[in-house]
Amino acid sequence: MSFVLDIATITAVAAGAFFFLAGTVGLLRFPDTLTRLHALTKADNLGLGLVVLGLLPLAGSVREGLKLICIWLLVLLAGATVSQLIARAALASEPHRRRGDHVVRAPEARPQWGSSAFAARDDGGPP
Amino acid sequence: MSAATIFGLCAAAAIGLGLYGLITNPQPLRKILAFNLLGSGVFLIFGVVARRGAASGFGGDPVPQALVITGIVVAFSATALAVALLLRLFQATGSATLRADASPSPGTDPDAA
Amino acid sequence: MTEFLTAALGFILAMLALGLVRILRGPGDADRMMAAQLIGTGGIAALLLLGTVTGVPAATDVALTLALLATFASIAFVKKGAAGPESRESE
Amino acid sequence: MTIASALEVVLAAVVLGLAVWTIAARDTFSAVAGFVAYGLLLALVWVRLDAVDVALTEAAISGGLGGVLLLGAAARLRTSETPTSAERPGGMLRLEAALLSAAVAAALAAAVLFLPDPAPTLAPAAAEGAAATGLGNPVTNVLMAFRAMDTLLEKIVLLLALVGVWSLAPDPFWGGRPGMRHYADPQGVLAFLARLLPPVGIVVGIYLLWVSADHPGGAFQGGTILAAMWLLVMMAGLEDAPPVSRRWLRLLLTVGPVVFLIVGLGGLWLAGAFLAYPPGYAKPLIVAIELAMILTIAVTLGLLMAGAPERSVEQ
Amino acid sequence: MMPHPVLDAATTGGLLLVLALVVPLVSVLVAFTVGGRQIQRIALGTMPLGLAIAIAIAVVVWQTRGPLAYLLGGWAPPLGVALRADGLSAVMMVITALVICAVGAFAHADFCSPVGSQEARAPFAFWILLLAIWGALNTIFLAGDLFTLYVALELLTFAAVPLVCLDGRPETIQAALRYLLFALLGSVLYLVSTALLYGAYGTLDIALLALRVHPESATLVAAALITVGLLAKTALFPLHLWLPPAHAGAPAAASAILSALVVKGSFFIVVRVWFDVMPALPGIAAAQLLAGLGAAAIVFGSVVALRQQRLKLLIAYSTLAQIGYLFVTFPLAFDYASAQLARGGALAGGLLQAVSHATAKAAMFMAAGLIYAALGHDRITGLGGVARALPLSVLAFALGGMALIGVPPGGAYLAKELLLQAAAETEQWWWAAIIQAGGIFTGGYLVLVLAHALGPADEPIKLRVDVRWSQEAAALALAVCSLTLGLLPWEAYLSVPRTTPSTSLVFEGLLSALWPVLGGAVLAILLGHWGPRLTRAPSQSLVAMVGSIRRTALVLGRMVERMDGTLRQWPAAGLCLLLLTILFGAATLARH
Repeated sequence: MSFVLDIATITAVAAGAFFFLAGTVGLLRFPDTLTRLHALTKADNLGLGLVVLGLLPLAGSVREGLKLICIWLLVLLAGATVSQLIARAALASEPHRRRGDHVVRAPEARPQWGSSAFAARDDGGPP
Repeated sequence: MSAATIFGLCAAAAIGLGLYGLITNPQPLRKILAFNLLGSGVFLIFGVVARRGAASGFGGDPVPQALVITGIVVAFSATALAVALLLRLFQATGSATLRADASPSPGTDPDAA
Repeated sequence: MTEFLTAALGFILAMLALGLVRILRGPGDADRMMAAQLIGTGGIAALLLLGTVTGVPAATDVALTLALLATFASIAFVKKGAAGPESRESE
Repeated sequence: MTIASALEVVLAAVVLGLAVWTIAARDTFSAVAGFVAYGLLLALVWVRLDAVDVALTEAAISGGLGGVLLLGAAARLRTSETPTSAERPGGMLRLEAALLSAAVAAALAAAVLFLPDPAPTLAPAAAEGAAATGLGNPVTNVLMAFRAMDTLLEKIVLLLALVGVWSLAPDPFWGGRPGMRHYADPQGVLAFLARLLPPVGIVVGIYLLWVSADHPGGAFQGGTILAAMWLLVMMAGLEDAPPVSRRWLRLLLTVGPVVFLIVGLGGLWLAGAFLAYPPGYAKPLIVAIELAMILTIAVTLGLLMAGAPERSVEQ
Repeated sequence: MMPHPVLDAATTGGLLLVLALVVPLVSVLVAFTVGGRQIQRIALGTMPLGLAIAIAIAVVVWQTRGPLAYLLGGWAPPLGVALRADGLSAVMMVITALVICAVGAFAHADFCSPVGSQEARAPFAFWILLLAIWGALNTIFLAGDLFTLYVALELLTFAAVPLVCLDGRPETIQAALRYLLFALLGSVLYLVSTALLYGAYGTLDIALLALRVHPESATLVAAALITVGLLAKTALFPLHLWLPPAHAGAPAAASAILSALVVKGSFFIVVRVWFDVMPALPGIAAAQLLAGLGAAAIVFGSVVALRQQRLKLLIAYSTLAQIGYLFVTFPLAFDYASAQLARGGALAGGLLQAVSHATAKAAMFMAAGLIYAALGHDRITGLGGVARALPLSVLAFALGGMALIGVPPGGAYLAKELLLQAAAETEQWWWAAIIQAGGIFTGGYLVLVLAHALGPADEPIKLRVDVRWSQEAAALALAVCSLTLGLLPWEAYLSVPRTTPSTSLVFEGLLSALWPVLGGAVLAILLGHWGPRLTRAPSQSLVAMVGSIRRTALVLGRMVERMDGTLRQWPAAGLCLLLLTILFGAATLARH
């Protein structure tokens, strides 16, 4: 049993680390603020989720486990809303940079979409 | 190398950087920032001292740890007061400089008479 | 197990450092504000791993605090930085 | 080098890199952003040093409130930056400053490295004293019992900082509301967050206070989180800052130290010494003081962030 | 009186120590909560109580012939914190209480909430900050733990900084910010040295540290850092960049407190650290360095003071010089036989100088404030006729100045005697010369101001406001107090030889006070600003003769002033701070 759990932990944490790698690569390679922003939020949030998942079997008690999940949910919530605010601030300060369709969408978007598929459209965007 | 050694060196370096910034940067806000850096270096030294004194089943000596908490509160109060003064100065004069001769400070020009 | 988690922790820290370098170089303030976001995710992951590795269960409480407050500075930035000193802007 | 110390070296390097950035960055705003990241990462260092109480404080202050304070100031002072930069001292002077700072830092490093081994410690004494108070968290014991005087004075320091900030108000607005009124779209993202996050924050803040008797936490850490939540509500425009002359506000600002002093003076005849707790009652009394304190700390920190009164009550 | 450590027992009268801390703090809290127009009443009501407690402590110290002690919370050091009161603390506490009461009486008129308003900003801040300063100072005088001292020191700074900019003028806000930032730099250095001391000895209790301290790397670095950090807070030359604008720009009552008491707080901790914590550590070289800075402070402070055009700035620079005077004590207190600092006559002299300066300087700032308020300016060349318009204020100023010069039976006179005696005993004639020079310089700016004030008015003076007699009385009372301090029975508190004041001795003393006045007159003529008055003097030939010497002196004065201006730039002061740290470290290291 413990062996299975260990394997689960290792797999999840390794996957989490991979997503952090992906997030950082995105940060380094993506051309502008907005694309970098969501590379950061999407990939890293997923990475954190996987790390939390991996650590769950090691949590000492149910309460500890619940706390871990709470942390992840909080990060998701705060991250999603604040990244929207940052995106708007970026647009407000650099309106000349990008005028793609997603720019119009972003201010209307509600936090509910959290970490939705926003990535595909941006990746090919012009620098 | 133990954790205490590594972070002790780190703390000394942070203090050195803070001193340099506090002395050379002309902007008051950067001085406040440097002060905070300096302070965090000092707190780290307390942390190292605490870590070295781990005993009786405690991971560190609780006394220096408690001193750090008090120190952080005091340093934060100082930062808040300094920032308030700075913003008020900016509001009143439109500039934020600490240079003595930049504002009409009395008595700096005794040879005029 | 501990070795693996420590290695993962070191790896995430390295990613964090790389990301910070990119972010702090700007060009805009918005980029720089992402630093807090980055720590809000990567830093918390590192903290949780560190707590497990060092056997400090209370590290989750620190992570909880970070999760609540790490993004907090960004909000102040949006309020104060984006539309001038008056902080009167509507969203 | 073991993998653990390799990790420590990496952590120290990242933290130091951010420290260098904080000092060396040309732009003040990015320096502050670097410092906020530095403060948040420092929490990791504190966990590594087995000082979770400090890690909590550092995370709450440097990452949360301190970051808000400094970033807000940096954004406001943008326009003053260029003229002031012209006052930068010459290269020779900077070189001298660098050399002397390095020398002082080196002396400090040497002093830290050559501290006596085995290190003197009060941990055994603190463990022994814990029996008298019945509290499991040694740091809370130090703060609330062994060195209660420091904690009491520190609370007065906090109050005085607030008096100092308030004393900068323009005379006509004395008694008015601190800072600027914040406006935000009541249906917007920020308002959404400001409705959702505070209940969670309040629970976490009180949780940190509640566990502090036996686990890391405390009134200051909890109070900081509460203050942050209050600030969030204010920034989202959901609530306005209260006028500084309100009686209930003054009461909240002093209730913590007042309760502390009352318990301390009560100790004079119930326990034989100022700031002593009667045997068997230490734990409930300390929890009572911390409950009063968390209110005072939350309100004080919130108002410290809000600034001096600068508009009348109606505005 | 050697301190004997009281480690694990509270003594009789220890409760008084608690009261001395708690009363001002309770008063702060109550005043803050109640607010409104009651604040002033609460503050004024606290003052007699605080004074009574201070006097009671002094009486008990005298009766028991030993330090009082109290263990807070019943926890003995090193885990707990002890309060201790020895002779030094008792003296400082009583004088502090006296000055606070006088300033309270003085400020009563300036800081009352205007009729009709519920609560006004300046009175609210002033009275609360004044009480907080009192609480902080009492903690500094009583606390037996270096970290408690740190918190008290910060409390003092936080209470002092807003006092500087109470009137809200931009230049005072700048002065307050400079003060705060430099003081914070000082306190960080203090804090890091407490960390090192704890790391080395596992305690911060002063009495325990005194038993455990021995020369090793951490202690040496800590000693250098703590000294320089405190010097920055005390504004000892060349770390004085913040002092002149802060002390000169504050309202009169605040200036009096800042100059008389606040800088003494950090000075007192220097004394505690050097004499009580590590008397054998610094060695004579470091003590000479400290006194060298003091001597430079006397010369720079006095010359720049003589060159000032404004009265309040003159007094602020004179504070700078007087701070220097305090630090000349250290090498004189060095006992060559045991190779450590000893609590002898020199320390008593230094402390007496501190309390004399506290009372005299408060009186002078209050008098200057009254003159400023009445005339609407404080240009020294425009003071003509003010002695006739405000005789009591000018008298208070003159008496305060005379007390500082060292006219018997003033406290400064006794201090000077003790220091000169110590200089003779330790064969350090150069410090004796500096001490004499200090008196002459003080005479210089006193003569300068009085010559203008006693002179005829250029145009008829019309006073802008009526000066209240209570304010003049407060200033005068403090000045008289300073001038009679030498008569008190100090031997119970400080190691002062019991002397019976004979008339011949007093006569001799008066004669010896003549030299500073005469020498001061010469200096004042050479360096001061005289406007057109000098050329209108009756003897033209004398002016011609003096003229050439004066030109040379003026060139020198201008040079000193320019150097002072450079040193008051932030980077220069910062470099001095680091350099001094290294020098102190090296001086201490060389010894071991």
